[in-house]
Amino acid sequence: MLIDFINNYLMNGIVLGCIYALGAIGITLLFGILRFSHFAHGDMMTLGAYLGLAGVWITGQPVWIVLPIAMAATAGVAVGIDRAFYHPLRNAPTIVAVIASFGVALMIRSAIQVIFGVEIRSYARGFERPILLFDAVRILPRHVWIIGLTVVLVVGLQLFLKMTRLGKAMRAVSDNPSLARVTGINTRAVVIATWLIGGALAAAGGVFLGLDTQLDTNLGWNLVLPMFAAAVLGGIGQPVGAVLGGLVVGIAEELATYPFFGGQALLSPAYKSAVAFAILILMLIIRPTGILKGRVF
Amino acid sequence: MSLLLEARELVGGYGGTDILNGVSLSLSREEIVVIVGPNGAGKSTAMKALFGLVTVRSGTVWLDGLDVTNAAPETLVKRGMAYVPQEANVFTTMTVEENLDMGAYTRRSGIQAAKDRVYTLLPALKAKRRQPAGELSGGQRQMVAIGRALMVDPKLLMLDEPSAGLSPKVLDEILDAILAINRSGVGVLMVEQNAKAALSMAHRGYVLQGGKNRFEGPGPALLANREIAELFLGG
Amino acid sequence: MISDANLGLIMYAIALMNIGAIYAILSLGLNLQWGVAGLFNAGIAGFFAVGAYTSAILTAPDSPDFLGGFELPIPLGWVGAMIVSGALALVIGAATIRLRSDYLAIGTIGIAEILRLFLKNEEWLTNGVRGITTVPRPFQFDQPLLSELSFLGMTLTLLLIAYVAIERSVNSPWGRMMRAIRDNEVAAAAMGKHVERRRLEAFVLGSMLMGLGGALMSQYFRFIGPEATEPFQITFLVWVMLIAGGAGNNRGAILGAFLIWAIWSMTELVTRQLPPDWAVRAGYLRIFLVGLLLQVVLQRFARGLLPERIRQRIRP
Amino acid sequence: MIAVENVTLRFGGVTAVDHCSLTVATGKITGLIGPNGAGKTSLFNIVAGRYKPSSGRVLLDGEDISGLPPHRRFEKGLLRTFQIPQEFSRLTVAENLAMVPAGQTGEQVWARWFQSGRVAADEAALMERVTEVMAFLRLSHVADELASNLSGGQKKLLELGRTMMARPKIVLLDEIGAGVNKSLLAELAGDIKRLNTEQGMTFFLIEHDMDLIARLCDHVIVMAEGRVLTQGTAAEVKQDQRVLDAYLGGGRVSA
Repeated sequence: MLIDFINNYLMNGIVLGCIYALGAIGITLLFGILRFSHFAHGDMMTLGAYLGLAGVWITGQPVWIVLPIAMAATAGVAVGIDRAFYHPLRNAPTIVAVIASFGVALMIRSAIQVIFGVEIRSYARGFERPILLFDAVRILPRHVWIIGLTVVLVVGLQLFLKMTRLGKAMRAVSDNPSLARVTGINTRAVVIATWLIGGALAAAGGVFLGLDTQLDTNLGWNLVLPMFAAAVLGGIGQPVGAVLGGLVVGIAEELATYPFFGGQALLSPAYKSAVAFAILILMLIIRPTGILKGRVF
Repeated sequence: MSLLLEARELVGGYGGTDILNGVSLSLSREEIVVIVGPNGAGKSTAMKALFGLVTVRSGTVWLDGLDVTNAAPETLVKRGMAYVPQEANVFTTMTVEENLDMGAYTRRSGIQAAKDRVYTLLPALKAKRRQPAGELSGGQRQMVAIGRALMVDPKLLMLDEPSAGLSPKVLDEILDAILAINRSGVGVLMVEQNAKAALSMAHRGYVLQGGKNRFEGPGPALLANREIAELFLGG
Repeated sequence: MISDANLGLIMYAIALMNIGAIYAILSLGLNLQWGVAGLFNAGIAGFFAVGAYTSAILTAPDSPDFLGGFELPIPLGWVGAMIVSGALALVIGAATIRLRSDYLAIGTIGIAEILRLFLKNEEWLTNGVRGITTVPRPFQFDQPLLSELSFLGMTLTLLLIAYVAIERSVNSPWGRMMRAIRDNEVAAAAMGKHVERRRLEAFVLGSMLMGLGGALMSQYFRFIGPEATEPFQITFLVWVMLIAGGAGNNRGAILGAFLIWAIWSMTELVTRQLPPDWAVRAGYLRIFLVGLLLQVVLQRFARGLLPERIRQRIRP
Repeated sequence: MIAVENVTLRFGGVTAVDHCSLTVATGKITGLIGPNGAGKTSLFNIVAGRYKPSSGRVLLDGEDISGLPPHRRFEKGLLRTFQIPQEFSRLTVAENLAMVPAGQTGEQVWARWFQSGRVAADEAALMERVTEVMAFLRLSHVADELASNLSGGQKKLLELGRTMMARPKIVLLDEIGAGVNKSLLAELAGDIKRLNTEQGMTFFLIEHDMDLIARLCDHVIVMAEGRVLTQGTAAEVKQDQRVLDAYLGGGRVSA
């Protein structure tokens, strides 16, 4: 019973949570530094996933090998998108950039649909034998990879933000942009770094999701809501909070379908994504600063 | 005595409205110079104009003989000008040490030496260096803000109302620190509401009114001027 | 006599006008929310769908596939659509309206997505993915041209009523107050205006128009299915229409709707000429271009073709 | 009329208002002065309902209004102006004024559908009042200008104009004088005095211009470090050594 719970629900929840976390970090960083909600972030994940697919097709290597390439390429595209579509709007009210991000979301998605078509695809992947722990807990190797790589990326990001000059500058701009300017911080470099990180992590999240399930062109759009829920839950502007928030939302979504009482699922699996929304609304009403005291809108 | 900063006939303001209608001032490297004046006189605006935060529509600013009118803050920081804003002048989510690191953002070397110097000048900061600046008291924050500005080894330190919201005792500590900084060879330009405290320690002072120079002279002399006292309590 | 080719063209033009008019109603609703009250509704599709399904269920004949068999008169379908959409807006607005607009956007996206799941999964109510195919349409004659024209007369009349009603409200102390709240809510509250309640009013009214638009669309096509709630088809297109036409200006909202719809449909004429395996992709290319169009408008014509008028005077 | 009882306001670690108590008498003009950072504007924000005090309460005519939102306080006759003018930027000057009066028929969304005549009649009367106020404040020539295009001084006038439109019982004026030229300020002072004596309007104002304070105020409260330092008539306060210190400088005498 407990083992079944862990194997079929908790593990899935953690994996999903990792994917949400990778996207939510970008959303939260972008909000902290550029001060607008980036609704195209989900589609940036789709882009990463499909660039990974292109990499697999071209090189014939497994997706793990092409992952860094997909991340780098997506990061580059993210910087280009900023330059073309968000930078010109920097002096307009922030809400204009939010509207633009909806347009960008659509452009990314339709570009992918034009290039790759709308068929459901997958990275070539053989049958995976679960790893057996303590004779009871079964973990798929790809889940180990996803969780492990997420930990590596998150720890790496945290080290970057805490230790490096540029990372600290990012935190400084997020904390107080006008003081950052007065201090002589190069805001342009900070903005580029933010897009590079946001794009790269989004790509990783997209590839992981494509790997765990399948690739379709709406993959990222469907993540937008849970990722915003995660960012708000963790506290806007707080990368660690976004990770926690992602895990909470991911696990909550999976657990919501667990038959806690008798044989009936607590919530029909069809309504999984409503869980994120419920968490979001609840959070906005009860504690808009999030778990880690982020910025209030 | 060579001039470190000279500003001549500055006119400018935000958007379309001019707040400065011809402000001139100068300062040498050895000096503490204070700008005082009633509310709305354009004191803070004048300082922001020197630091490139307010557009100067006419007039010139020279720093060390170089024309820096309307230069970007980033450039000015690199040329040895440091500015402490009046409000929100620390990164609250970062530790004291990280605030100092940010102050050193434009420099590549000598960061540790600069930090040591700040800790010598502002010893109170050393004990707090791992604490987030947002958790500090008003006076301590002001110290952090000054320390952050000192990290570039500035030739000129500009402070916008360092006394705002501080109790007299804490203010004394801040002013003592400013004196020590000046003695270490940094020119200091301050805007102050607290004219008595500021003028009593300054080498020279400027009194602004209506965005123009009204009086100027040695600090104590201005302080003794009855007309200036009247200006503050309404003349 | 009208030749077949000409007839086809005329039918096409009328269909274009019909759908354009329905979009214009949606765009007017969004203008009330965004242009006048500054409320960022990113879930237009949700209110649209609720209106469409409500009216379909209220007016369709009995069927074992979905709830219904009420066979109410069509105007009652509109009223029902508006009431249910408005009630939904009241509930979602009550929870999120006091938050910054980004949050309202997230909140409304959430509602729209959940509604999409709901309409897709609750087969007893909506017939699931197959949708409701027996939505009655008014003015059905033997002559298709006559049917189309009569329907157009109806949609244009409803659009006119909506326009006059909204224009009157906007050009009145109410509209002045809403614009004041949009510009500076702190000051508006200090001037004694109940900011949250007033915003909610605009939000509910706008959503009711969106519900009406949904009802009309389902009647025009005699069908409503869950794909109609796809964010692109409704939410995004309506946003582009309003921004291009001119947020804050009701005539701009209407102009934008007809114009963007015309551009959108006419590009379809081009893609229809392509070989079938290209046609699908070209469809997505069209969406890409609409996205690009929005960016151009935002960057170059941020205030739209007919910008908000200033110096409005309230006249009897 | 207004009683602030033991009010404290903290932002994070900073105490902006520290166990402050004061009263504003009905029918009088009360001035609030003090150095920058003394907590004057924070106190105004508490009285006006923008901020909730961390502790303590605010009474209006004996009724506890600490929990009421700003628009409810407005209904009770309490109105404030802002230090930094808060105009409705995309409304014209006339519209900025016309939007103020509460309970306009036309503020109902459907009023123009069913009661158009009444709305128009109300509006005509309202516009007369708006025209009066604009003439009074020398804003007539910019009546149809967008408020965002006004100069700083004109925006101050607009703030005062909104006050006149509302006819409240008590007005909180936050630095109405800053950025307004001397001759206009003198007239504004005259207007405030007249509104006070003729209509019995109570004023509570923050001001830095001691001249204006001396001319207008029946009672002056001096704040420093979040508390009331002293109070009395303008002349009394001006002689107080503590006030001179707080304004012209603290404990430091030598350097």
